[in-house]
Amino acid sequence: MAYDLSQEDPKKLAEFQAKIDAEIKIEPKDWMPEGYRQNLIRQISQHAHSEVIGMQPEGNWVSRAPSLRSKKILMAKIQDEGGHGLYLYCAAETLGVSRDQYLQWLHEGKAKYASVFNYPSPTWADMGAIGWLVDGAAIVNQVSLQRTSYGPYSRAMVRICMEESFHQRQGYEIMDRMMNGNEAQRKMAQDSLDRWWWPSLMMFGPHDSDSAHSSQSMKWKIKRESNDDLRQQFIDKTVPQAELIGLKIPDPNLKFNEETGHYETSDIDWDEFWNVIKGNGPCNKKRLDHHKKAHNDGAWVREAAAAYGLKQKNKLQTA
Amino acid sequence: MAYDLSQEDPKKLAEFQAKIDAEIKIEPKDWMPEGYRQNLIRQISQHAHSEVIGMQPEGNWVSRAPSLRSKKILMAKIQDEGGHGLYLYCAAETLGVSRDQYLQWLHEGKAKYASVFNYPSPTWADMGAIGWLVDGAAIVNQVSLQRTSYGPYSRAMVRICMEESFHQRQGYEIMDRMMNGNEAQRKMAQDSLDRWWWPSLMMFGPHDSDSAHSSQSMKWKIKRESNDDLRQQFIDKTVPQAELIGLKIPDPNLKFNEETGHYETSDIDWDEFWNVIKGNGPCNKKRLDHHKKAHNDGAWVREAAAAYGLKQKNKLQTA
Amino acid sequence: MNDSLYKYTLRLADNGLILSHRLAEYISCAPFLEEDLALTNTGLDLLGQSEALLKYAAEIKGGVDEDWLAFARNEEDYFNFHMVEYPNEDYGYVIARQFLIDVFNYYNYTQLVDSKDERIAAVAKKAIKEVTYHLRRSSEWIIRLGDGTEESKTRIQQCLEDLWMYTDEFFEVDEVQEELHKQGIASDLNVIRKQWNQKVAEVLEEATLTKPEKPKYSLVYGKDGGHTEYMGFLLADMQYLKNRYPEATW
Amino acid sequence: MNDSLYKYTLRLADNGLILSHRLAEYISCAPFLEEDLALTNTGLDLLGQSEALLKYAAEIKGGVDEDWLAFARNEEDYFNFHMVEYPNEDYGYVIARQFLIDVFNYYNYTQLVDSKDERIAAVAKKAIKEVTYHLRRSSEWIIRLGDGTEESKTRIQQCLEDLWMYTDEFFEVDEVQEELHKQGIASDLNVIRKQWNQKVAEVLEEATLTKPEKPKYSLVYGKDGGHTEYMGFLLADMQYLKNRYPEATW
Repeated sequence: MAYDLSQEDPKKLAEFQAKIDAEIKIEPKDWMPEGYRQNLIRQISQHAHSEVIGMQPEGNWVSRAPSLRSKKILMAKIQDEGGHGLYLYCAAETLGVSRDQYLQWLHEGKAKYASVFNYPSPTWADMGAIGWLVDGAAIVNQVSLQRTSYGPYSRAMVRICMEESFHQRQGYEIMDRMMNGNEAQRKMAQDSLDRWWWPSLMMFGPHDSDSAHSSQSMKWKIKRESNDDLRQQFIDKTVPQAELIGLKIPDPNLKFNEETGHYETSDIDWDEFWNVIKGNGPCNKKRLDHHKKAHNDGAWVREAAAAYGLKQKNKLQTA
Repeated sequence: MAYDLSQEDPKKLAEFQAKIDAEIKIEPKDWMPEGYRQNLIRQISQHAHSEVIGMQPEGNWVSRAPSLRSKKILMAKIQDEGGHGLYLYCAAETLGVSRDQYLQWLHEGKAKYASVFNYPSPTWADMGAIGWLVDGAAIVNQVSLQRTSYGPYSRAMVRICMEESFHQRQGYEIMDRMMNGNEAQRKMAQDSLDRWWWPSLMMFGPHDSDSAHSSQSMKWKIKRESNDDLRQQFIDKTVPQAELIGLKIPDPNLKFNEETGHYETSDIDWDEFWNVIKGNGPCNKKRLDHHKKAHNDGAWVREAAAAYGLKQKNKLQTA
Repeated sequence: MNDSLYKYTLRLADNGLILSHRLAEYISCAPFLEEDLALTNTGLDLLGQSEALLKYAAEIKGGVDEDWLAFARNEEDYFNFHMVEYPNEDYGYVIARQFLIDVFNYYNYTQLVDSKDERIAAVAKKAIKEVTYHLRRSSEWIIRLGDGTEESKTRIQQCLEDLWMYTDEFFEVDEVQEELHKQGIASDLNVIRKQWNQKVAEVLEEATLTKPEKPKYSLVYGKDGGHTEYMGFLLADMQYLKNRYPEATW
Repeated sequence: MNDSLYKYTLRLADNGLILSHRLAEYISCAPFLEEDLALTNTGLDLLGQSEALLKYAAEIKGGVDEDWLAFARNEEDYFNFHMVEYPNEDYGYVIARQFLIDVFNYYNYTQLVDSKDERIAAVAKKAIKEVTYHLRRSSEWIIRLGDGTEESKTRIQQCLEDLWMYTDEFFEVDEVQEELHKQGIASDLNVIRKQWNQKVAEVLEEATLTKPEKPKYSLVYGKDGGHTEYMGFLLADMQYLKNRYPEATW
């Protein structure tokens, strides 16, 4: 929803745009047009929710991890993602909205999370594909966001990118081991790539031409590169990695363009893209219900912690 | 708790005893001393509860049954046991107490169930041992109870015995197949016998000398044979069956006495016996909690059925 | 091998196999004893239907038996509806899941009685009696809960809302269905969709419940081997002994 | 092979292996994000301790590695406490289970730091820092819930009552424990029982909770391979891939 900039004080708006153009970070205390704030409220909270909801498809396999090493790596990885969620909720709170409010919007369907997590993870190979492809796509996006104009968000991205690349390597290693395993493991790895390839391309969002938020957020340097550029970077990086370990990208039209130096792919199935965004993916309901249930089942614990905290404070004051 | 017979009308008591001695069944409408009624209330309800609680250790493996045939047989067997529970609750209700009241006593710990079901069923071989040994012991008991003096209980026993022997054969067949299987299956079968042998002997209760209810219920022909006689019948029948398929009875002192024509065994570990009866067996809490949970979780369904029934009745009356 | 016939037979077989598995898990958990026995009975009927169909599928495939098909396939080689994978959260879900499937089974087997494939027709002839009873039983329960107490109406309505998204798959027509329907072997899912909608509407109306609308929800259905995340954990239990002792017979 | 040392090492290893498994299952289910991360952290510590001990046990046994021990044993060859098999019914059970184990781990590892077996002593030296933190964390939660709201007091009291029967096993001394204690390798469970009772009493008092009494409840404990019925289903998940693809490495 584009905000009516004409309502804003032109002088402040000009100063604000000048800071942006001069690559000066905007900090929580600084003046900002309402549209800028709302844009970030939507984007940072969605990013935070995605990290937390993303714990579920991987949590689905942590109890069936096939080795001590892979179990430790997966537990640590999911824990990192939860930690990323924390960084991002803190960044989002600097915009004047509490985490409870953000969670309420999520539960009411008013806020979203990355719709790639609405796909199921039916096999162990998905732990490889999610690390390699989904985290891989997220990294391309987050490296670019390190240069976002809003200070807290940019700093959160710098910290997250350090850990995220580690996750991508772990995911790729799972695929590599499986492609060097038995016939069943190779088939499982290829099947997983077949299911996750297109959803990871969809993570970059619609073509810029039909992306509602794109242009304004580019102007405000919230977003530094276009959806299609970022997607292309991901494709060019990932296709050779697949070929290196004998995996076949599920796209008959995939070919390398010598002149441009880029891979060309078929277009994305945008019906599926919008269908899953609208809430009709395989796991939309399951993910949200799971998050709501954990939140509601935990209310008594949060209330107890608050009540206990109050009692201690009162004791301190009266002591 | 022995009832004070001296309170009873001596003439009626004498007529009642004459009927018992003449092997005439006592029916719900007939006069009976309060002690007789209370003894049956305790025994039949305990028997009914045992059939129902007995569904849990077998339900524990129905989702891991290893073949379609064994899954069908196990499901049908558990269903039969539930059906036996129904016969027995009906018989118990003829004594003037409702099933709800019996269930409440069970949940309050005032009524018991066969403490053999307080042992866990950790392996598939236990489906064999429970059928062969536990149902086997129950059959010896129930064949004798077919001649119990209380009509409804005796008739219930006749129906149950027909199905029960079928279950014992199915249990024995599982053990037989496993003893003809691989090394792991043979070990699993022997381990299962080692765990269930003594608990099934305990099913016959304490030696008659120290059984609180025995003598009075023998006089009233509620109980037709002593605990030790019934146990001996079971031992003599079962030991050869074990040896036939290569299973070893876990009792170093087991030996056949040529003169008496009976097997002699070590004595039972009565500490363990009373410990489990008192509620300290491995699964006492789990079995009862499971039954309570199913009952409490189902309250809204029972209430709805009752409310709906009432609405229909009212419609009929006003129509 | 006739791939389409093999897959179609497994679609029918696996619905019974997985739903009977869920009903087996619910043993000793029902609201009262009579209902526990009745649900086990439904489970036994479905398991019996499934066994006959698995036997047939094993013959079509060759080299395997019905136990191998039941206990040794990879997850993506099972072709049951997503609906039957839904866990036994409480009695409302168990009976709502049952009702929505019973209506389908009733109209599907009614057609399959006349299937050109005698094996499938034979299974249908036996099954039609069973599923007719299943349908009557679960319809009565939907009505009792819908028109029972305030609490039961709210709860059963919510269960129907939650499970509704899984009903779309019942009527998905793909090349396998079309090919076999043309040969007079498979049922006509478009006809069944109408009958199903009509019957469900009737029962919900008598139950004073509202009919949820139907979002198309999944990209890959169970009918093509794409399962919900519930399936893996179900198979971990069901396949445990087969996986651990592959050569053993029981 | 030194049977007693092998079994004693596995007793320590399996407590960490199975409890970390339960904590892994609880990922994304905690009352709020920070607690989710903290519990996963505890799980990672325990899994790390377990891995080091499983490596040692594999060396003692010979011919197997720590992954085989973790994922391929028969149920009766695992020697963990029954307590760690208890499912994550809700947060109250997760934190009560953790607290009762943390107190034991703290005093047990405090002694094992001086174990005559260097490998066990080495694990203890690393673990003592971790379990000290675990104990502080879970004690604080027992106090918060005990002295929080009426509802939290009632609920955490019930969880402690339900789990109390599993604590007896912690202090069961059998020949294995005695033999190794005499050699200065294993800890003195009688001393630990007193320390445990005292610490638990302290925390419960501050939490305004009552200390349940302690029925002796089982005949065969996990320490001797006799498990609760929860263990089989846990292993069905944990061993799934190992059972299905015995030769595969991942």
